[in-house]
Amino acid sequence: MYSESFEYFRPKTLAEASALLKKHRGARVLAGGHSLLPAMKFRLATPKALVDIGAIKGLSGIAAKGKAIGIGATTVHAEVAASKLLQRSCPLLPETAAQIGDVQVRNRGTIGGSIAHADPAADYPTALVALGATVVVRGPRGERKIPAEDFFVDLFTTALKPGEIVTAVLVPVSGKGTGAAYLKHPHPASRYAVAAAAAVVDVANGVCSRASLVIGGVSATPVRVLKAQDALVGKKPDAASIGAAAAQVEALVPDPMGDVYASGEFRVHLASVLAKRALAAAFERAKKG
Amino acid sequence: MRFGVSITVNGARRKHEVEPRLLLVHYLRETLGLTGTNVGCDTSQCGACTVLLDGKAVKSCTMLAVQAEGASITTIEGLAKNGKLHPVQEAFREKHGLQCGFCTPGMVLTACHLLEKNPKPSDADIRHGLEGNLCRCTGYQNIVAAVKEAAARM
Amino acid sequence: MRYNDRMRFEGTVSIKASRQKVWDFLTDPNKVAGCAPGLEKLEILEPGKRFRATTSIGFGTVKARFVNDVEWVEMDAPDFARMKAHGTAPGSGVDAESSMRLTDGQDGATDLAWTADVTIVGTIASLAARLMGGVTKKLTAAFFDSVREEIEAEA
Amino acid sequence: MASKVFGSAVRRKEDPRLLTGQAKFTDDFTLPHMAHLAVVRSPYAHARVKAIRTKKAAAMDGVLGVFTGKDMKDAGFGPIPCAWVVPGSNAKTPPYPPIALDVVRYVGNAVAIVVATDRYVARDAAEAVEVDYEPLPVVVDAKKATEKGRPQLHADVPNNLAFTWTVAGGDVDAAFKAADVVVSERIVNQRLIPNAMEARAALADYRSATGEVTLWVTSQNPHIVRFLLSLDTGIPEQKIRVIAPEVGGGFGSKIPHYPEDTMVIFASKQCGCPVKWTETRSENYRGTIHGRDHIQDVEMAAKKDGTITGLRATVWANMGAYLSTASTGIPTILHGLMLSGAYDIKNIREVVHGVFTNTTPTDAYRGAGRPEATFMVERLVDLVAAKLKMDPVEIRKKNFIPPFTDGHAVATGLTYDSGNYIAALEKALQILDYKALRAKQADLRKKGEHIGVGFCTYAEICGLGPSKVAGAVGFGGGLWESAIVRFHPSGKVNVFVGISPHGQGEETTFAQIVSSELGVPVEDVEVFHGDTGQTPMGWGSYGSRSTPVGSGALMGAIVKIRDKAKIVAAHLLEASVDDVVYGDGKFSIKGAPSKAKTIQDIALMANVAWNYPAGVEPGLEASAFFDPSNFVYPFGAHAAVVRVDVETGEIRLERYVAVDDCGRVINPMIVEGQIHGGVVQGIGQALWEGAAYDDAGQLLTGTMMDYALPKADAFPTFELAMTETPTKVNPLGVKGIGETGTIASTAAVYNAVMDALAPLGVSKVDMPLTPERVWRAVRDARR
Repeated sequence: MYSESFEYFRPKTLAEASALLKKHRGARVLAGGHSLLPAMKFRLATPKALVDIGAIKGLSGIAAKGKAIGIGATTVHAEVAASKLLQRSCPLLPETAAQIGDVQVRNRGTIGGSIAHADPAADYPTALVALGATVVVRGPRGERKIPAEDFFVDLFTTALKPGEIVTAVLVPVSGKGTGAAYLKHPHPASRYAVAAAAAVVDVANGVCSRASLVIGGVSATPVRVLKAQDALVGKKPDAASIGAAAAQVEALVPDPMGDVYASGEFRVHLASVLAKRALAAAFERAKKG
Repeated sequence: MRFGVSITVNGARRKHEVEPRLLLVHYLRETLGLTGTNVGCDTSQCGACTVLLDGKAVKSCTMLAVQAEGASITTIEGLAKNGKLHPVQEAFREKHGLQCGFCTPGMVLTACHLLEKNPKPSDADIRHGLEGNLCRCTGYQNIVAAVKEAAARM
Repeated sequence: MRYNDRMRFEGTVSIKASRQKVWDFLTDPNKVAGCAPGLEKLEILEPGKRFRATTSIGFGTVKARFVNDVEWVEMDAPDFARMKAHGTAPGSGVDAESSMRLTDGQDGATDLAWTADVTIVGTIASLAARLMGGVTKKLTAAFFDSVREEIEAEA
Repeated sequence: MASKVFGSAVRRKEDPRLLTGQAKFTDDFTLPHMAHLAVVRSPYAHARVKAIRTKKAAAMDGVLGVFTGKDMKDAGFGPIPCAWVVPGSNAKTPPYPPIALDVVRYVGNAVAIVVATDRYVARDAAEAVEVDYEPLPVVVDAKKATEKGRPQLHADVPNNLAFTWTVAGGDVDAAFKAADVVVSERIVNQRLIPNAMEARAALADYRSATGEVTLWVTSQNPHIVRFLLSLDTGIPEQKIRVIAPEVGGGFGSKIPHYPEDTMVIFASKQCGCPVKWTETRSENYRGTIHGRDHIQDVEMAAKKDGTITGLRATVWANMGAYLSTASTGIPTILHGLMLSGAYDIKNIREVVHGVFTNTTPTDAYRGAGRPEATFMVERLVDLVAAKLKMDPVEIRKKNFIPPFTDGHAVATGLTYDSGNYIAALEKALQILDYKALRAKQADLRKKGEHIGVGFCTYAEICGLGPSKVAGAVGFGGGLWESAIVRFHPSGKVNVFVGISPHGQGEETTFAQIVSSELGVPVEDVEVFHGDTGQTPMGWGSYGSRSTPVGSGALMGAIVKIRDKAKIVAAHLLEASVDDVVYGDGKFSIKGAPSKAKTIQDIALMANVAWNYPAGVEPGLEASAFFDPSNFVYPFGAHAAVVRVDVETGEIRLERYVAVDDCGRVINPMIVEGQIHGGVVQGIGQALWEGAAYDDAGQLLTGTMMDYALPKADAFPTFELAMTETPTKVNPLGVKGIGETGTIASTAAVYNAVMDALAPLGVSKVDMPLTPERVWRAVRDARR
């Protein structure tokens, strides 16, 4: 299939890009294009104009920023997956990036594009919410920093306001005693997450001091399993406490998404199994870290 | 609306005015007549259209030609030098890594990228590295053998 | 592998307005179409009976432009109405049947009970199967919420 | 150097062009002044077309024409013929107009076509064609479609029954009455999408001055396409040239003659320019045939000792909305006649209902009918074994037809050519180290791990086939093959064949045969195929027939060349023809090997004819036709080892052993490649693949994002071995190998998964074995 015609702009600066978005109603930002172009080819997205941010300097790259690591919006998944800095300081993110799509998709798809598209089956949102990451956006009124948890609003819908562009993602540097894991059940065809779980835990003196568990793929946006915290914090991470935490998943999503491959009920079940395994892996890593 | 692009394809600088919606794969196949790059799907699954964009394997059906501005692209036509097959191409022939040959250009270019990143891959590395390329004929076994063979030759 | 793609949604909205007022609003294409998500264009084909609405339906980046022909097939003022809609988009179609029943609610409000049966066919049905239920449900609910807001704003 | 005919892994002649991007597939052709065609397709599975408004589309820049079904009909383009109508089945063949005339019957049914200067513009214009539909009730399930009160697709086909066909041998009811055990099962052999990596394409160049048309098309059998086009386009056969250039896989999906073939010819005629249509993948999923789709109610009877005594089945075969080219032969001849499998089952009866539904038409897909038969038999054998607490290996051994070389008649009426089933199974067991494997399984079970071992010991029918049988079973053509061998003055050879390979490597296999049998190096032989303007009449490549039938024709031509070469050699050596012997590429005098002429010497002299025997025609060229005396029956034993994660329902394939017997092996490298590919396709059916429709007839697996094809990382390295039981059906003793993998592997993997789950009480899960289905089955069994 082929997309409808559109106007195309390749600004050199963010200000220019914002202005173009404001001027052309119905314009969309084009980064890697791996979420947008497939939809456009099927005419399920028919933007009148595309603003390609690929030529804007400084939007790509990974660098430490104080207690956080900043990842530029147009940084491709392969770069995140291979980043030594991230592997050291925030290993959950490269682990997640390495599971997105396939080699070619990872070579071209960007973190900013992925999260701005907000596909409920995408991988990054789940991991970013679990990490407590921050999304940096810039628009006509300047820069805003949005917690990942507030950024994903609904199906394909984010907290971005008209004219705003994702410029970077900030993830916290994980300290000693932190362990994390991202597990997914990929769709056998698309490799999107049918269900996913991201766990970030802190262990001090053999006791869990923080547990962040988020599941993805089952509903419009990532779901934080708040009660997992209660089941784990202050306890020794063992099969019982992990099982109790993962068991919270089942009750959490009253109306999960389903399709011909996997019903909502099964997605929730998978998510709970993945949650259990992700927590176990995260605690294992925390022990080693 | 047309947009000017300047792209280096198989070492030669090419300049054209193209419609922004023109996919890179159609630019290669129809504007340049490089029909070795094939189209096997419309959802970025099959990998038949894989080309090397600044050395990295990408799916040319999920990219606009205008996005390749200033880039350097290698297609299957650009791989053999002076009539001599590239070691990956040689290995595919040696190990019978192709049957109908439709997925082959994408498969070969993905394999080139894979070996560039990981010169001594295990079977598992190869199988994982080819997850973005579908082949309906070979059952992959001889493709895996071919990539291993290429690694040994390179 | 078979499963039913016909989607049925229902809900109730309490609107702070009289039954007649709600009825008048809902049966005025200019007003009701204004509540449709992503309305781009409205044409009256047969006053009080048929209209055509061009809407961009979807969420965020994923949206398809539908041309919908809507017809009131049953009107029992000011209690009950039923409409049928048929829409087309590139390679896709949608058929919907919606009913609404108005009853007096508390404190002079009107309770609007609605149902919608929606069948989507073509590219969208197969491409976005995973998302169709959620999208349609949310959009339908959003429509009736918008109806409530608009009527209450008028009042 | 001449090659050996058997056992040489000659590297493929096809590869250099394919590896460098120089091969030309249909969409790679661009002709001067060429236009593009796009098809407007119905989004409804069943609807009356009330109006088609083309004005807006026709007015768009670059649009050359917009046409409807009526335009095609008025121009004399008739319905697409069904070319296989099985006799004695009361078959109904309602017309299949290339563009729907008043009713659309499946999602993807064409309603209009647009011709434009550019493919993007053609798509824009297709989107601008407005069609008013009146939706009609829909039926997609083949069994339901035959019930009273269901939607009717065609006016003159009551209960949507396209045909009912019965195969019977022995006294099946008596066998069931006398049985010690009976097992019964409802098997759904799900609908699959063939997914040749190259979707379809067609390019027509019609010349009004001569009335001739050239059609480049992705086909497995251009001569059949030409024949059928002459019936529906009204253009006489001699004025049609059909070229199948490089074809990117077929798997049966490129056997049929499709509506688009005639559309591009019609459009080229109307617009006065060459017209090309290239299918997109999502279009392929709706407009190109699907395969399988059986609902099977089946029972097997056995004695206490495990002797299988009877098989009884009723099948509802989903034909889709229309009868595609070879469709009716698939669930009947190629399925029902194979129900004895590798066993001596004396009493068999099956009734097959071919049913119309509001779905894409079905037709041959790799294995075509035989996977549906093999799965049925192999699953039931395991169920009987389970009921009798027998090892699945033991029950197979007990029921195998004993080794035979001169034909064995089975209850369905077929006579298998040759077989040694026990040998193949023994070899597989040895590779598996079966005893140790079962011991390991028992150990793991104690630890709560679930691994399973599954078998499929198959026999299949291929190498289609004797033409008189083709005629008797209603196939609308012959099933013989042809070859021309032409020597040039320089001693180089061209071979022209009627088969039309598309990935199977016959350019190499056939060159290898010529090389070995006539003493020319492989690189001196070029094989041409797939062009009705260049190659002799032939019936194409499908049903694993290219090598078994095609090589018969080639050998016929080779023998003629040799006979003639002997005459020329005798003349040059001044000897009597009877004294000339051939060996190692040389024609020499008996007893005096130093006095010899090479085939190259003879080719030169035959072509220049300066010093030439009187009364002998110049030239060294021979053509031959070959009609085999029987089908061929390859067989083998496949075994799978799987691990099931019962918590998530995920299945991991740990080992796969394939022992196949395709008679004598010409090129082992190519044969193994065919097995690898076939095995993966069959495993695809067991684990991932399945076309799903909703009740409204919408294809829910409408793109490659939802239809799961096997990927490289899902497989271990397969362990292959061969046994060799030659056939007497053709000169080289070869059997087909193109489909065996697909026929065997689905049942092997399925049986392995059921073996893994057996301790949990699970014995049935519908295919594909998705994690959810496995998880549910385990959960329900535990309740």
